[in-house]
Amino acid sequence: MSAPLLAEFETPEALVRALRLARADGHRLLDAFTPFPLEELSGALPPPRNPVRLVMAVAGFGSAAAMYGLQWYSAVVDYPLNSGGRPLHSWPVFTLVPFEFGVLAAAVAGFATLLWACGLPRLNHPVHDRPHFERASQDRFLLLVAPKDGPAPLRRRLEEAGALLVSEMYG
Amino acid sequence: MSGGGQAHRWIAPAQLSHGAISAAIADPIQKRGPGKLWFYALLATLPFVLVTLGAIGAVLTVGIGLSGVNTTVVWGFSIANYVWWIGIGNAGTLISSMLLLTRQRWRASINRFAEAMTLFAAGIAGIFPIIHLGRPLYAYWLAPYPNTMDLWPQWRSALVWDFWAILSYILFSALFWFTGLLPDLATMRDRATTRRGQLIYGALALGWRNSARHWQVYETYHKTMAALAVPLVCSVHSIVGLDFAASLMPGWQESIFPPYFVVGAMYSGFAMVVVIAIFVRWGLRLQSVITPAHFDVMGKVMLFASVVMTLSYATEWFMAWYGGEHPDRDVVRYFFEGDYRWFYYALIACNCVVPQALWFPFARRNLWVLAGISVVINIGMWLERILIVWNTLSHGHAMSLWRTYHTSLYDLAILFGPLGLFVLGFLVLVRIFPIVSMHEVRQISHDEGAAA
Amino acid sequence: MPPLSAPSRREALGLLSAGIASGLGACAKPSEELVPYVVQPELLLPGVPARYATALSLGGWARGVHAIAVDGRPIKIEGNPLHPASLGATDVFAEAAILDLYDPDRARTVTERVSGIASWDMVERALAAPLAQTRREKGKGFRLLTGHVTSPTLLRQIAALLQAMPEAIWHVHEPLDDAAALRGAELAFGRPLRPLPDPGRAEMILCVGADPLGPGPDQIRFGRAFIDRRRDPARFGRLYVAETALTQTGIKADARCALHPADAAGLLAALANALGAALPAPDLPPEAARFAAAAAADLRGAEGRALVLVGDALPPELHALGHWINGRLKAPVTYTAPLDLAGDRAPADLATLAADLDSGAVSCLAILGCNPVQTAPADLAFAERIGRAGFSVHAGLHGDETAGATHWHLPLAHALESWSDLRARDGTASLVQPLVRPLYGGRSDHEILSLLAGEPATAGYDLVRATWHDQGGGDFEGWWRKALHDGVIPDSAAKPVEPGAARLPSLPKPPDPGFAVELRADPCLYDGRYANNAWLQECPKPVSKQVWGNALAVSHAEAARRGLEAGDVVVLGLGGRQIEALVAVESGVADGAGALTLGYGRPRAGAIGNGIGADGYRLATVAAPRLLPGVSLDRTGRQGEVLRTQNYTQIEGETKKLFRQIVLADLPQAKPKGIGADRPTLLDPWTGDADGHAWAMVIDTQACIGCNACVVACQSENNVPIVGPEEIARGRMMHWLRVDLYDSGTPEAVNAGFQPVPCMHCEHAPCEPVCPVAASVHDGEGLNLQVYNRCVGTRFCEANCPYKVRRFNFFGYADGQPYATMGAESIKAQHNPNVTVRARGVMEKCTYCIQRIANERQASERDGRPMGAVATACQSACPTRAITFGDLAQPDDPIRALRQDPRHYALMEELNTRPRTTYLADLHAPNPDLGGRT
Amino acid sequence: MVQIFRPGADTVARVVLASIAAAPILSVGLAYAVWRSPYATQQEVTREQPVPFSHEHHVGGLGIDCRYCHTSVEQAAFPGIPPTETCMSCHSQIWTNAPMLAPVRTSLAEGRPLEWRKVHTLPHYVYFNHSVHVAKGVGCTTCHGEVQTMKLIRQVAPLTMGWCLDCHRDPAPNLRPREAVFDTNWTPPPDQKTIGAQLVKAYHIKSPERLSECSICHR
Repeated sequence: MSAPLLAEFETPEALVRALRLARADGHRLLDAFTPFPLEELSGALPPPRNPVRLVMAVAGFGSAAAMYGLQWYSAVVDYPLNSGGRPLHSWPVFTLVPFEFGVLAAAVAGFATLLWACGLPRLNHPVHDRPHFERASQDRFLLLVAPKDGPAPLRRRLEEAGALLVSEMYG
Repeated sequence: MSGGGQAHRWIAPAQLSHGAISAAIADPIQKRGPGKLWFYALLATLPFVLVTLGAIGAVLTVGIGLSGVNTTVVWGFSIANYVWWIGIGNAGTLISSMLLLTRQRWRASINRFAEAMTLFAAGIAGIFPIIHLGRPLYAYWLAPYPNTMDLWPQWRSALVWDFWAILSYILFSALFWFTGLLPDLATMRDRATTRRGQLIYGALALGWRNSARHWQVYETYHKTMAALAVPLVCSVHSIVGLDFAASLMPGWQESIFPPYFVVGAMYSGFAMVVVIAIFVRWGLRLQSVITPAHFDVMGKVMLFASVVMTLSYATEWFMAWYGGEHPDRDVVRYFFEGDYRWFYYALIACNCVVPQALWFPFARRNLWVLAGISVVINIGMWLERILIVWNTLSHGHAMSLWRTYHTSLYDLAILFGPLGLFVLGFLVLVRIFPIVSMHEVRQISHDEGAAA
Repeated sequence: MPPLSAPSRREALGLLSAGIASGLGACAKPSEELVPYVVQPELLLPGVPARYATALSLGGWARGVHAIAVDGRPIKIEGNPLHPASLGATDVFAEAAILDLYDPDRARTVTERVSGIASWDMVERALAAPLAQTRREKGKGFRLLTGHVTSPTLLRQIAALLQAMPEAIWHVHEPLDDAAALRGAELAFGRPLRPLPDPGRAEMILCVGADPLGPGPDQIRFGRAFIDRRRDPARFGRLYVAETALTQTGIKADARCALHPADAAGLLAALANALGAALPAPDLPPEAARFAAAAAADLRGAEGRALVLVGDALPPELHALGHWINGRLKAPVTYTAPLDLAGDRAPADLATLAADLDSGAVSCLAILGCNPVQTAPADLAFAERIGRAGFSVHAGLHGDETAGATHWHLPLAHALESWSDLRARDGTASLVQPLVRPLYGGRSDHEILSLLAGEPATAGYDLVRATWHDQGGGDFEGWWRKALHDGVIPDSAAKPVEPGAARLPSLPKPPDPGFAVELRADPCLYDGRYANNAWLQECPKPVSKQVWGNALAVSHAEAARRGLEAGDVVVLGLGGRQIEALVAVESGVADGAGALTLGYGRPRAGAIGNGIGADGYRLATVAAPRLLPGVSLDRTGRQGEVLRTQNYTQIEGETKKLFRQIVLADLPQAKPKGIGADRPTLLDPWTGDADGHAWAMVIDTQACIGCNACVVACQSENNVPIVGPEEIARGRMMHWLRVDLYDSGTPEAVNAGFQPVPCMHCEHAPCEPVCPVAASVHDGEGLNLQVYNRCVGTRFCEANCPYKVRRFNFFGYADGQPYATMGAESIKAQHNPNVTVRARGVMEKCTYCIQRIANERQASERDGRPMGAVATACQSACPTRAITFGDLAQPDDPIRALRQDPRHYALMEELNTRPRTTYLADLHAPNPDLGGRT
Repeated sequence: MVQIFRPGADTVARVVLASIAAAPILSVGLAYAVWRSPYATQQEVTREQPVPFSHEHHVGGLGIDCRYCHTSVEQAAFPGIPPTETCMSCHSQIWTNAPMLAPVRTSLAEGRPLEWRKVHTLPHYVYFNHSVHVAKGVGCTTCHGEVQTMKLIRQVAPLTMGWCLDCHRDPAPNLRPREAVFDTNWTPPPDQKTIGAQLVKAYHIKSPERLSECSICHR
């Protein structure tokens, strides 16, 4: 198995073209690095895991329920106090804090999931060793493809599609 | 309102390439020095910051008696400032979330600093409820935490809701802002020319590498957050409104308060965004990404809010008359005839009359006029907040204790001082972080077909 | 109430409690100490209040009180139910006396004018020679000047002194005395007699310039009898008041006439003529004439039940006329011969002394417990004249103005520090017993007089016992103990005298019709002797609600005519003397006249009272001590601020809603108004605790005479701090209980009443659900609690309190940031140990005296018996028993009946707060002939 | 481009992020632990006293009743600290010359009180009443511990509000018959549960709700 190739394109259109060509040839698409999200890539390169919404929902509703439970427990069971003759279990107003807390919990849990799903923090990554990789965050569109057999046909294909630079990626 | 009709409405054609966008935004931070003007501005904020810190130190050591509050008007500047600042924060969240959800593309170049504005404003707002306490050291008693007294917060109090609303709002805004910043931090890391820059931006970027897979998770999270932000921001301002509405005081006990506070917050928030956008655009030479079209559309938003506010005021007067309750009618009469009537007239002028100029395109496009109107709106909205506090408390149910507020030096200090703190925050921010979202502008420039 | 025979048992000033009281905070630091007694006093439980009966004087007259001490510290004054001038209630001055005791500005040492601090030994040595000289000359040149004296012991001592030194002269100077009334009786009956009117029997009362419900030694007795009678609608009667400016009596009046003082004679003459006198027809303004006619008709129709009272400021001839009218009306007035004589010698007055000083006839002047330099009429120039005495000595509580003018100043012991005795207005004598040893080393006036008499040093205790020794009969010790315990000496009241028919006096020539100023007793400072009492300085005056100062009250019309506004500084001039005063524009003031209260503008009152307000004494003359005719009034162009705690009294649409007023004729149709329990609500109705108490309070506004005794009692009981004038100016105050004044009339015709407002203890309290930390909660007995130690100070509760009864410590008024000297250690000794001293930044409010409830509950729990009655501090202070506190859960509690009274109503019941404090409406019987209440 | 960070940096970054998340929870827990600890409650702290008075000797050894010295414990909120004369009622007969008792003799001779250092301190806003607790069958040792074994008195209970509430919410386990209140050697019988419940009834002890209301202890 030879090392995957990292191809650099100047435009997203070139990258998408190269991607289609490479896929048509049966090469395995590994990843793409672009300065902004490209819609065309979302189908081609699905993330291995993206439970963000599920986690946020669970965390949000769960925390809200827990907070409601805490309110109920503290105001009704643990230390019931007569506050202006209001019912101990003042449910209409007990919904406000759970909402706020649920949103907060969802946000925090979602962020944690985001990091986990992206494998972040990952300060040291082999891809940073590639030449011109820093331009992936600025104005270049990078495609990482694992060749089917040898690197040569793929390299050719990529260059045909307009790659400015194709380098092998080890490690 | 997308850029359909006009080719490059949200981005000026002069600098269009992706690289040029990054350079335009990142270079002022990384390549160019701060410049004299920046230092002067920084110097100018210092007295304000010192006044703020001095005032906070004084109130913590001497007591809340420094404020002009009294036995009848127990709330004052702290509460008005709190509501005003939290309202300022509102626009940032709305721009980033509501406009994201409704695919208003023009938000891309202003959402970053609008969010930063939210963060600073909410942070400053968060100071006021604490320093307005009689015993600020015990502010943490509002949180449920295990304690040897076996005591809990009193959950029926709007102030406990407030505590959670502010806490959620600040942390949520910080996460939202930081998430949006992540890809740009990667850009900054990759453009950094010094080791220190690489380390700092590199650590903050957490290893973001613009992977297509990262982008997808990012988009999911960002959009979900945006979807959550809308109800959150509305709930925060509704709860601030409930601080007053959940009482039985005339002029406060009104079901219109929650929505009216949300719109009011949006109103003052957009006005503040306009002011900041004008400064940022000029100071950082961002004419290419912040265009007259941006100001035009923000002017329309303010006009809309102005109309809604006017309607709200009118509703308040009408309901007081229609409801027929003596205290309600009396407090509305007090608006117009009472001790603070001149402030009230100024409020009407600032919030209802002056912004009608925005019907005219000229006013929305001329930055001087727009800045003037925005400042007027911000003044008007502060007056509205202080008058909500003053009018009702000064003229409540117990006539024998009707009395007015006695504004003190401390009050003025905490009114004007935090403005410097706010500006200082921005000055520091623009020197550290990209003030416009680079990846979103890139995308816009791509989508608009402007990329060369 | 343990009777005590000697002061030794309570010598220690709460050493024990001082140790306990220093406890602080949850983080107990090991430095705290417990200090027990060396020898434990008998009958004294640590921390448990003990009551001692004693008496306090006002203008020399006694009001019997119970002084409450905890661990040897007197902390509170309450009324003595057995005493005729207290009847269990107090007035502001009695309540505030406890603060005077601890006043750090009190004289602490003997001083000599030149060399300063001296000692009792030194003064004894210094006095020896001049006194010996005087005695050799049979007292020639010796003058004793006192305030009004009723103390049998002191009178006995003075009599003895005068007997030993026949040439010596005793002078009395009491600035607010009843000399004109005595003189009037002399004109009418040929001898000085003291009238004691009985408002309990007099249904029709006319007051001309008199304010019997206002401040004074007879306020409690008069108020109680007056209001008790009015509780019976059949004997409600009618109160007519003609006065220069609105007083407490004027506010309670059913018909009122703002009368220029010059017209007082005319009014009385008109009345006398209606009763058959043939005086020259007076020239009265039409309104006053109508008023006089209406009053005359009513009075005449109630023979035997009608009464006329003439103000002490009016000249003796009018008093004589009053006596004549009362004789005609067969008024319920008892006359007694004066008891305030030394043996058979009546005292000389101050003017004589001044003349003698001037002529150099005074070689030795002793001033005992009065302050003539401050309070003498200005034309006596007493401060300069004192210097002409060869040798002068002054004894007083404070190093006051007189102390600064004499050679020697001796610190006087406070009434709560010394043995003495006093008589009430009706002659009833009481023993005065000390609760503590003198805090500042003072001596009582008895001891000082015995020093002046050159007798061997005798303890005040022995001097007082000697006076009464013959009264006791066989078992003197038993008699003495009972007298001490009861606080009254049995059968000591003066015997009534049959005065005979009164002569019709010839009326004086009418005074100058120009702008007249009436100098009045201040409802808070009286004659100025309480000027250094911060509680009284900050006590809102009943009518003007002014604090920390006085102001010249003028009518709206007068102010408009002269272009004056409230707060203007004006110069008042009379006879070449001038004072500056603030102007207050008030309702109910007669045009062409003004009123100024005395007691302010003192240069040497102390840290609290110095230099506050205008000093009316500077305009007074011997000829016109209290009614100043022809005063010039000029604007200075400067502005000041009249500090008030209530800025609005007349608001269309508000007063009627908040203050229910009923006309007597409508009373049969009146229906009780509830607390709004029938109004729709989402909340459950109140359910009490199984414990079974439900505290509630009903306040009868008809009975309230606005005297403020409750306000100061609450302050004293609950460690309520004062905030000082600067804080008042910012709109801050701390009184838990305020007395609101509501006026639904017009500036010319007031229709006003008082409404004391404590916490309402709402069953559905709006303050509670807004508190984020549950510092404001309800307990099972219906008390709205404020847990100070939990409070973080959001002030949301006060913002949401429709009654605005909560008070916030914007600064550490009681704890760390006190006003002036109010943080002194001695002041802290007054604090009630059963009430938390609130820190800066916490909210506080009326607790229904929860410490009294708790103490009674704990005592009942301890002893396994049902709870007895609990009286709040305000309730027990109230002279007219306007405040009733009780338990709604007890079927036989009187408060339940009051809640069914047709006059019953609740404040703002429409807000659904379900208040526990409710009110009975104000009641009036206006004269239809005068067209409603005027 | 070259790597900015070494591979180890990933671990550091993760630890830092985890710490940021854990810090608030840990600090609250730590604060709670400190507040409950004897450091804050002053539990088990022995203080030096002017005279090393031993409850072990006087109560445990000699069997002197609590009320001999703490005379007002049945009548008042404050139990009473014995005046010097109480000490001297015995020590004028025995140990008359013990150097340890010199401060007591000086106190009586000079009329200057002994200054004991306070061991059980409640905040000034707490109004604890000894007489009520004694009348309701709460024994001395329930709160003060086995004083008969203490050479120098020390505070056994935490005296926190939570500790007070524990008993106010469920007094039964801590009640004993009135006659046993001053018995330092009393131990709960095996059927304390039923006896406690009976005593709650017999002594008319109020409901837990009522007893945990603020006004019971604070005013």
